[in-house]
Amino acid sequence: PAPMETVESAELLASKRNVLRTRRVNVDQKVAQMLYEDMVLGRQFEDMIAQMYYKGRVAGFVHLYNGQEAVSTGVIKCLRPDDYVSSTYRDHVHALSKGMSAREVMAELYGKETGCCKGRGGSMHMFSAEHNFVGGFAFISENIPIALGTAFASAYKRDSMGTAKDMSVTCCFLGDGASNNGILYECFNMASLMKLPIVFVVENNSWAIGMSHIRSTAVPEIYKRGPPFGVPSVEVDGMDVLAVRAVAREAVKKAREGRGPTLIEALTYRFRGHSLADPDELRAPLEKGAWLARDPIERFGEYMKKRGFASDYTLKLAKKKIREIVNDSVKFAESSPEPKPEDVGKYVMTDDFQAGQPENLSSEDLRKYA
Amino acid sequence: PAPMETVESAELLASKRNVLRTRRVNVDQKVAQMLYEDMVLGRQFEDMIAQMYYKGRVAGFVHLYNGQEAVSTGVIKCLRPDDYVSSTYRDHVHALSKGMSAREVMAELYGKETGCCKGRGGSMHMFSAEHNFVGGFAFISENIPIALGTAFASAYKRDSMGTAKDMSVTCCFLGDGASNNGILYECFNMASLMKLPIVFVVENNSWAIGMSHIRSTAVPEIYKRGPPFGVPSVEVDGMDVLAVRAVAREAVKKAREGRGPTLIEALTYRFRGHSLADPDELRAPLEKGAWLARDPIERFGEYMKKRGFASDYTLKLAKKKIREIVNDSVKFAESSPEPKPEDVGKYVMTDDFQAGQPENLSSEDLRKYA
Amino acid sequence: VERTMFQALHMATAEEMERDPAVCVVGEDVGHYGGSYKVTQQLHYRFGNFRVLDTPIVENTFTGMAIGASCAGLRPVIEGMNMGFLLMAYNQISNNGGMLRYTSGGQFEVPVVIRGPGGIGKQLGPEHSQRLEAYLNAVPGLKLVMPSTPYNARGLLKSAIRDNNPVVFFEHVLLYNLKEEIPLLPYTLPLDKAEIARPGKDITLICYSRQRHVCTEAANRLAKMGIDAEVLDLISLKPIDLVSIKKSLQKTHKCIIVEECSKTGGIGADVMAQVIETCANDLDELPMRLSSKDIPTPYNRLLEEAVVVKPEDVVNSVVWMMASRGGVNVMPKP
Amino acid sequence: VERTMFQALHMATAEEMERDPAVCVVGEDVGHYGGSYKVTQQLHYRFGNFRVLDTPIVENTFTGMAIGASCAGLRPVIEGMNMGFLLMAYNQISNNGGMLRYTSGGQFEVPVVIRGPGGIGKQLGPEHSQRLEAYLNAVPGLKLVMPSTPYNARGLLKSAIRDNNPVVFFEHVLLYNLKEEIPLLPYTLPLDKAEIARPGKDITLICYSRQRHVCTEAANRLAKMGIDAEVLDLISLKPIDLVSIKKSLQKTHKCIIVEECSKTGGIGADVMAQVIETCANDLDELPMRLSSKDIPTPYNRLLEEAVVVKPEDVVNSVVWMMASRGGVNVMPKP
Ligand SMILES: Cc1ncc(C[n+]2csc(CCOP(=O)(O)OP(=O)(O)O)c2C)c(N)n1
Ligand SMILES: Cc1ncc(C[n+]2csc(CCOP(=O)(O)OP(=O)(O)O)c2C)c(N)n1
Ligand SMILES: [Mg+2]
Ligand SMILES: [Mg+2]
Repeated sequence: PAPMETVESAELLASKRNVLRTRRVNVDQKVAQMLYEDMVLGRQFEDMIAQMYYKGRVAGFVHLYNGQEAVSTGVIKCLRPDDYVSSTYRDHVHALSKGMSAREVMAELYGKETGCCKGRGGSMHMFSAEHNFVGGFAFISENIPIALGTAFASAYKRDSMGTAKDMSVTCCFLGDGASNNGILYECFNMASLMKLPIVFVVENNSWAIGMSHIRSTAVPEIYKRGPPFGVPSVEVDGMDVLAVRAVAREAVKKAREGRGPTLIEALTYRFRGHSLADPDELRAPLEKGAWLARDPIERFGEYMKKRGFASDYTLKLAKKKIREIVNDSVKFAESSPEPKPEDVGKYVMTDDFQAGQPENLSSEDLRKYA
Repeated sequence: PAPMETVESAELLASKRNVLRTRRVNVDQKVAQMLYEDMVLGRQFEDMIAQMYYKGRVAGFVHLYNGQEAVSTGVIKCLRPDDYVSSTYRDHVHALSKGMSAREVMAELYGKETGCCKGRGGSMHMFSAEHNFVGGFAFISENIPIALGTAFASAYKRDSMGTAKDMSVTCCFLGDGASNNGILYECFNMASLMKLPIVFVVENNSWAIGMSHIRSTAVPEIYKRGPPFGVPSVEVDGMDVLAVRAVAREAVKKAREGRGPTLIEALTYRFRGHSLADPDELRAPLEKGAWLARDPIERFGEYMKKRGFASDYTLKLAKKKIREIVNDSVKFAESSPEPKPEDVGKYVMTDDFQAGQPENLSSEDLRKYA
Repeated sequence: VERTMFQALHMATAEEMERDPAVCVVGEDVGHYGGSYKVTQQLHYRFGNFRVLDTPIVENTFTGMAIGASCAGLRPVIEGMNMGFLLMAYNQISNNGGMLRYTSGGQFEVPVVIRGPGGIGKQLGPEHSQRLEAYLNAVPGLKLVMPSTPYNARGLLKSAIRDNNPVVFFEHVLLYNLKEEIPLLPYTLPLDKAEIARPGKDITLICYSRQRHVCTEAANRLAKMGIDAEVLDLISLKPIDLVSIKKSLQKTHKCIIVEECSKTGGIGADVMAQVIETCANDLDELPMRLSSKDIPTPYNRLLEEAVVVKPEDVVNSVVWMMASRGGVNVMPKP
Repeated sequence: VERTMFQALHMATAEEMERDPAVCVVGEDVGHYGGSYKVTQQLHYRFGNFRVLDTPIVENTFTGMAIGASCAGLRPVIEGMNMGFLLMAYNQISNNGGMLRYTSGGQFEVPVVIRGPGGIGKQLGPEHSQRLEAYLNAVPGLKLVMPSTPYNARGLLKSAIRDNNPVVFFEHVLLYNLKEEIPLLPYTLPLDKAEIARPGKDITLICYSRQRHVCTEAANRLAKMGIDAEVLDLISLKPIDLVSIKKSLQKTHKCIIVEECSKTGGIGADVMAQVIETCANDLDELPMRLSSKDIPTPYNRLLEEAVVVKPEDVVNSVVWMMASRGGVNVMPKP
């Protein structure tokens, strides 16, 4: 069980559009280390992918997560293994935070048979039945109703099947661009009506490929759009892992207890282009610089040092430890077998139901038909 | 030009869910008569359709408008002929208010060649190029982006083509059920971003077939959903034609002047089942009774009498005059020819562009290519 | 017991919900209202509002939700109030219904049934008369099934619910009130087997859904003219039961494909191509297609009739084909 | 001048926008970003943000908006950043793009072009490798056009923009950088005419889009083996140019249909059915289809390759067909 965490007093943080009052959770050293390592894993993993992409080992459209690590770590590290995460095409780091191994994610990026989706999905389609990661969706907003569905199943299992004591929570990630898609509001409404255990997390990184949030969105405060659909909403500094963790913990707890959905708008930034194919020509250097200065990993490292949780040396050690995990994932992916071309049709269909077997009806059942 | 109208002082009205402060416009006698006649036309036309449906002259799914007349009349009678109206499957009365003749609407319901759509569309698909009525759409919410499009064209013609001095306004009608569909919020956002000349009118009649608004909608106040998408919103008593006219006039004026969209939520009720095939078993008699007592036509008749605009006798005369129009439409439809079966494929495609003609380039044009 | 089609579908749904608590129904007005064609009538009293879920009018969302729930172990039956409305859910049906299992490398199954009324009814106009089987046929991963009688509707729907693949189950608006004697006790039927609706030896009429009845009527008229037509009801449009087709063609050596969807991009094109590819040797006439015209279904009754295939069209074509033996329009020997 | 395909499309768009102020572009990142494949690059400088409209990510809405605008006199070109994304807009494309003119009794025309990249690229995974031509083929009222070279891309797009019917214009991701010498001065090309990409007399390869190049390569290889294959690029998938097909078949008497969409519900089935119906007398072999497998396109390179038709597949099939003359799989004479 996670160690007790309390919430610190409000702290003023500069954000890109207003001064944000954010509470942070107070974590102990072990939790802090876990959070730090998870963020570093995310960062190093993505940097490695970029290398492998330019070497031609990884292909397709590849969207990296650099800069947004505090959101993935801050939210997903509040979850239980049986909780669900639903992501977009920018999904590798969410997958790692959820506990999927670097090996299976990297191997998927390589398209290998050992990848989580056996090489069928690739970068934009990470899935894991073991880790309730559903999934990796390439189309904007299509993951939101899917997430509503896993949340619905949790509530259903408790209320209509009695097979679950308490509810698994679903965290659904989406971007600022996706937040203009109407499906989100359909899902808000339904989640609220049924008090489903779901947390919507908008990672507002100000850009949707080349479309700046301000140009695409009449009212840029996304968190204002939850309440008219019955979804309590909160804005948070997405560059501060403890601030994210604070709001996520509350939202997850509330969801699990059957008190319904929450929308978290996390203000963040991607440090790289939209995808590895994006020339990234539209974002101003000044803007990028301002956000780079707020690197969530660096900042959290400083915080840990200030709190006496770490030293430069231990942080370096942590990074080295992670580097090995990442290197190992590459080695694993490199040495893994390709899927067999003759198996290309595997997984399209599953076994058919065999009809016509005599129905096994109890005599009680039979009486019903009499 | 419409006679001057002023806005009356606030009046308290009972509504189904809260006490609504509504302003009414102050109209002169001629306008009052016009509004009254339009509502009576809507009512009598629908009642006639019901008769013809039960006689087997009109077929398909037929959705009547009884009870909601104050909305159609209150909104559409503020429009100019070049303004656009976009409606749903409950479209006959909107079409009439927009100036389409009872003959062409009735003939369409009969499926005759003289119908506005030459019998191809039927009840749910009224269209008129002459009256900028686009259209009759059978699928929930699909008319909303179409309406956005006609509004976009108005703004585009003024700003990018310079072919229009001022803008035609588009009024887009939808129901409470449709308001849970996300497309509406996509359109809100875009209309607001571009300050398009559009007025969204939600006719909240509390029911979507058998789904009560309260069961389908986490926050039942639909007008609360405009502002987070940049659309100023107002709630109005949809049983009071002058109240509707007051808000509609303002919204239309604002739209025409390039000051952007408005959402009007009109609280109203349908006096009949969802369609003529609906047994209407779920709505409580008490609820129906409460709303029937607020019949917009009766109420407005009383108001006219109070203001000295009409007497029982003149109201009866008006009704009689309208009855003749409706009867005439039936006669017209009955005696109109059926479309010819051999013409069934007409109107699927229009003439192809004939490629390969030599391009007529001026010498100036040619210089560009040099 | 005698049951209409909608009653048979109701039985199937109720039985499966009784049998497996993971089975639930999702859609517009499926609960309190009982479904627009009464297939889920009163089920909410028996199974609760949660298992018979009335949704807002959000096809893409509730379809996606059902698919997500199926990934998490439920077995939702999605009702399209009219199948046409599910055009709004096309993305969820194709990308996630059809492809999610594959994309995830087989990790997640999508045991949903997507069912509801479709086809050309009585003057419902262009948007309410759609034949989505033609629009969805190319989506990988889906099974497309079309019942045609109360008997097969019940058995097929039960199998569809138990199948672990996504099944799109097309009911025809004009068949809901068709009555038939069906067994009292529950039964299941294979999703992928065609049915011989009427055996015959002279020519095979390959059809599905309501056209089965059109063909049967035509066959009865043909019988009076001494022509013995076999009516083969595909039942499964995807995959097509080529084994049954071949068997029939080995007997009749001739076929006409009769469909309600329009010709271009229709099911008939697929059947025709597959028949040519696998049964050419069994044929001594070129197969022929009778389809609806490539036209949005008009509202007017006469126009609507002009669009679809009627029994007399089938009769005429059969007579023509039987008479043309040795005629010109035949594949020449190389 | 030498131009790539994306440049040719850019020229066509710019020229038409210059020529007619009612022509505008609507889509995601078409403005400031210049389009995901640079087809609309810098046009917003020339024509302003309103005529080159960057939209939020709302495919159904912006497609519907463009259709509505077209009813009011504009001529919008809708760019799907990837055609697959327009699955989200399926309802607007089919009900309103395809059917609105008919439903309104011919009162409103819908002169929109819906264009963008599609097809199987390089390891883009199941969702980004879709072939919507198969999904949209059955929708009445649409024209489906697929350019295959810079030359025809420019002339066809210009015609599509001027046509008063809705045209879905499918570009292939892998062809954008194809280079070719094209005329300096503007020209238009007919939307409904097939192109003989390579004349030949022994067999006709009926194909479209990228498969034109696959077939041409195959034909070159076949030439070395003494087989003279004609490559017929359909250009228009709907309607199909049967006149050109028939002319070709009257010469070659044999054909293979090569497509990138998967076999079931594909374009090939339609072509095959129509060829059988109208050209059977011209054939001395049964037509054959080479299609992608009925599988969502996998990410892995080897699997992806295993899904599509390659030049060697075409070569093999042609050789097989040429050799099998008098073989067994032929329609017997009655
Ligand atoms: C339905 C659909 N439309 C368009 C796209 C193309 N696309 C991919 S990412 C993207 C921008 C998304 O921006 P945002 O939601 O802010 O997420 P971010 O990339 O910033 O994480 C777009 C338009 C898509 N994948 N799916
Ligand atoms: C996309 C779509 N889904 C479902 C329907 C079926 N349907 C027709 S009317 C209706 C209820 C609409 O209610 P509301 O929007 O409140 O309008 P009202 O009928 O009350 O005028 C439904 C669900 C439809 N026509 N289109
Ligand atoms: Mg973003
Ligand atoms: Mg309503």
